[in-house]
Amino acid sequence: MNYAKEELLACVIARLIGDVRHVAIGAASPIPATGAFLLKQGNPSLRISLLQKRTGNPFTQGSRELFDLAGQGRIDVFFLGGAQIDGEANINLVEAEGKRFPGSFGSAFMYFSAGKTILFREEHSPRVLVKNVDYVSAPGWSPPGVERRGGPAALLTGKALFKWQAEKRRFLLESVHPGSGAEDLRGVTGFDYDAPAQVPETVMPTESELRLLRGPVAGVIGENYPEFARRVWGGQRVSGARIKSGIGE
Amino acid sequence: MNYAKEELLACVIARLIGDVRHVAIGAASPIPATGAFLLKQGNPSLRISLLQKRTGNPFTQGSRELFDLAGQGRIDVFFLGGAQIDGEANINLVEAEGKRFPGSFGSAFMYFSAGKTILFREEHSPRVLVKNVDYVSAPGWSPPGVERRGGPAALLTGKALFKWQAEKRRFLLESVHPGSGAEDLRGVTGFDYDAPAQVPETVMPTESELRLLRGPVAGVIGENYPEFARRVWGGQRVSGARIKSGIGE
Amino acid sequence: MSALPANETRFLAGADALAREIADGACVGLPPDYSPVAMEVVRALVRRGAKDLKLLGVPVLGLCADILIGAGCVREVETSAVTLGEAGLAPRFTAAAEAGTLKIVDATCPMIHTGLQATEKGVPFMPLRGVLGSDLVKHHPDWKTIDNPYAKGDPILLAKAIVPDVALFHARWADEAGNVWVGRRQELATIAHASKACYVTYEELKPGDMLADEILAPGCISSVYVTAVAPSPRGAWPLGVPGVYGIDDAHLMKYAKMAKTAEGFRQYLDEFVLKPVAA
Amino acid sequence: MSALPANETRFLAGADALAREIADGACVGLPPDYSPVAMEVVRALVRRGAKDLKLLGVPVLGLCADILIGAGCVREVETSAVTLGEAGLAPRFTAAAEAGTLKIVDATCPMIHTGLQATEKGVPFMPLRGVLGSDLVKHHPDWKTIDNPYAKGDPILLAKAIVPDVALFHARWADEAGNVWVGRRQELATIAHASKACYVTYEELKPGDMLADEILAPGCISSVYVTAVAPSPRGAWPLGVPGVYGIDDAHLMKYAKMAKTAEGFRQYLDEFVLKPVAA
Repeated sequence: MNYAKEELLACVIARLIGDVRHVAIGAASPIPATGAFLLKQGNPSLRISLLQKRTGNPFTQGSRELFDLAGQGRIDVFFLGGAQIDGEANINLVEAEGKRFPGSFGSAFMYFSAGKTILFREEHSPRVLVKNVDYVSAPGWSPPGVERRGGPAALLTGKALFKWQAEKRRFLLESVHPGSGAEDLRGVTGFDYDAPAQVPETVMPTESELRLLRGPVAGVIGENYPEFARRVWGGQRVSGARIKSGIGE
Repeated sequence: MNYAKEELLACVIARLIGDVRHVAIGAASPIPATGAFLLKQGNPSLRISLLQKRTGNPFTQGSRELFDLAGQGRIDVFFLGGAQIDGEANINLVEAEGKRFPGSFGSAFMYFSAGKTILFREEHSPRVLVKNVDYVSAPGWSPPGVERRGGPAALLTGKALFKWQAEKRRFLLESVHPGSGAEDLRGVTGFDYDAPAQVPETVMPTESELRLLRGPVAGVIGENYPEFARRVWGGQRVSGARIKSGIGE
Repeated sequence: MSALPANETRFLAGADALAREIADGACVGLPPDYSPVAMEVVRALVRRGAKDLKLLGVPVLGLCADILIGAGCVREVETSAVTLGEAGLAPRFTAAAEAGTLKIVDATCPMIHTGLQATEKGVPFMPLRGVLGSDLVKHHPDWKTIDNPYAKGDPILLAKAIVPDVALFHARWADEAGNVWVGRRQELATIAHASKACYVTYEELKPGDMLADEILAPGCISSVYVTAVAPSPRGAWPLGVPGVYGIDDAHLMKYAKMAKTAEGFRQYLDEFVLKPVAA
Repeated sequence: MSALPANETRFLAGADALAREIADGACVGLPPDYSPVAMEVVRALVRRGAKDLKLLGVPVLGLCADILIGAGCVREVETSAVTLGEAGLAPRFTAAAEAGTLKIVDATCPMIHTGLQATEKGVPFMPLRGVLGSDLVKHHPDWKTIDNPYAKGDPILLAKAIVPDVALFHARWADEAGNVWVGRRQELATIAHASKACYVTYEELKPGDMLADEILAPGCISSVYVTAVAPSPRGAWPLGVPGVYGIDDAHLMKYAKMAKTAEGFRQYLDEFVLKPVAA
């Protein structure tokens, strides 16, 4: 069965989230949201809080509540990206090489406060994955004495999956996505990382995962990321939308 | 026209509030509330926030909002009492001579944060008006350097009205209520105070004030202080209740 | 991953089942008498013989505290006041305080709100203006005065974060998703956010998910904070639920009178607490 | 008695009248694109040629900021981000930032909320966990790191109280008493509470006083905070009002495309801003 790159990434994200209670998804993160809703199909009690859910938004105290929830220790998993991400898991959402990006959003807080953070950036290039970020929006680790509940768990790109090694402050290559060219990976990665002698291939989406993605998941994602859903699933969105009320949040 | 002691006190309170925008009334303060609603009859734009208003409570963020409003500088006048009040305008709501009182409520904050505070205690005795309170729930003044927006403006008792002299940290007797016996006042007051050679009598309620009190004011007070309204106005309450919707808040 | 309980609301049979979940020794955050109080759970706590509770008044306590204190369920209170409002002093609180059998930590309303807001934000403290010079500051174990780091010679008071074990209150509605609706009584939300567990009784069950309704959502506390709910129609009686039923002033006066003596209070318990009463 | 304006809401004729009350140079607190934005007032500000505004994103900015920046109304922004969401980068913000013609104070969402909450409580600062080690801390003029007074060797960040001159947003309803209903978008309440003046456009006028209604009250911002309101049906367009109309995604995409160049942006202004448009 053919699959879109976005579908592969969503399946990896579902596995990375793992067995937790509460995933929060920030601004403009359709692939993490897709992964979370895929996971929810098999674990209906998983709570997914979409910051920008357009209808039935879970927050009744406005946009502050997500951060308060995280401060209370009630958010197990969060996602962050970066215009730049470096080998120490620092992220930069502000500016690099004369270019201005949107800004840091809540990253500098959520990276400390969520139980774990999955770093996600589709573009895998030396421009994005750098030795040292030009601007630290949020640091990947903190010195002893600085209170920090959580930090990076993994880095997922369009080419590969890295695991974060907190004690070594270094990424470990875990798998390379099918067709991404494992042999070239160091050439397109600006930071150094550990890797096993034999790098496994990232597990492909199963047929049942794809059926869920193209059915109920496409429906709920289409409501909140209409452009993304149109691009990835086109017509399928309609069939998903029909059953959306059955899955809720 | 005869009047109840509570009516006289409410009329004095209306005058003490003066030309302000926003009066807040805390717990169990029917006479201050009566004074405020009397004033509102002639100044409909006066805002009165009753912390314990049973229906249509003005706070939408729960009981915290009164204090936030005061912190923002949006409360012009507040009322405080005391199991003891001393000559430096300190108040005690906690304990004295082995007796326990309900507690300090918000006094320690509101006394600093409201534009001005009117001290009110019906009982005028050496037991209540003491040289030094046994426990400072809220201090009448603060040393230089301590941020303080407001403080005491006056002390009204069942016998007399005192003005607070901030620069001297001392009360000045302003008037004695009709029939209270000005000559005995020092004997029933446990603290020392300034007084003019000739002590005026407190102005009595006018007929029009009494008409307002027994009509619309009794109605709105009866909704929130039913026992008090029954005691002071008995049957009149009914006529007041009929027109209550016209005065609102 | 965190010490907080799983974020799916459990549905319990009633107030007595709910009271069994509140452990002896727990610190219980309670609303004032004018915010819906889970009175039937308070009675159930007396029935189950709860012990050593610490009651936190947010920001003041009333009838529920007086009953629990009188019944011997309480070791300590932290509050800005205990009062029956127009019905006067809280007689069992006053008696226990004057007999020295109750530990009392005196506070002032906004400092309690501030301490809970600190926990709500996940910070160890939060500042508040005023209060300085009050004897409350001398006696409170968790307050500190520091210099405002943004100015010279400007002392300011800090409240330490307050973390109740249990938030306990009554709501007009719960829904099938486990959300509860408390309307404008948002101090209840603050208690829920700051507490390790949150127990709520409700007047009526609403089908569906109130968070999907733009009109009801603003008055809701999301199920993410709610440990368990239980039905308890007229569960706030003799206190009220705004918009549903008012405070039973006559009963409060009756309580104030009966509870003046230890004997009268025992009689009140027999009549209104120890056998479950449908008001 | 205070510097805050009189607490009675004024009723203005419309968005243009309201825009005339917002002075050049004002610091304006604005909600994100998914919380009702007073877009018609934003267009009116462009029409009246507003100058030197400082925009505060609570906590992020979107379309409204991009239009105001493109039109030359803005001197400075403080925000956690400027973004058009799915429609991509905010093109006029990005161009101005890269050209160095706009002062940008970068923040992170909860620090902006925290600074406003400090003002809401009347305190000069409020702490927040995390953020330490971010370059934001190095560059932000109003943040300070102190040692947690309750622990040793525990650094913690402080946000200085933020006091916007103006809160500006759109509400589903205003009522005759001057209250506005914003539902679950409670960041709007925080902006209103913290700002010196608060201007609100509304979809529809409700008769009576929403605060008297237990169901509507929890979503209201009381008139005590509201300086003036003005009717503006579909005033959030092309953004949405939850439960009334959604975001016009196609228009946002069109904007993102047109505003990529200064010329395209001028054309957008001509077509959609400079002549008042009923959407």
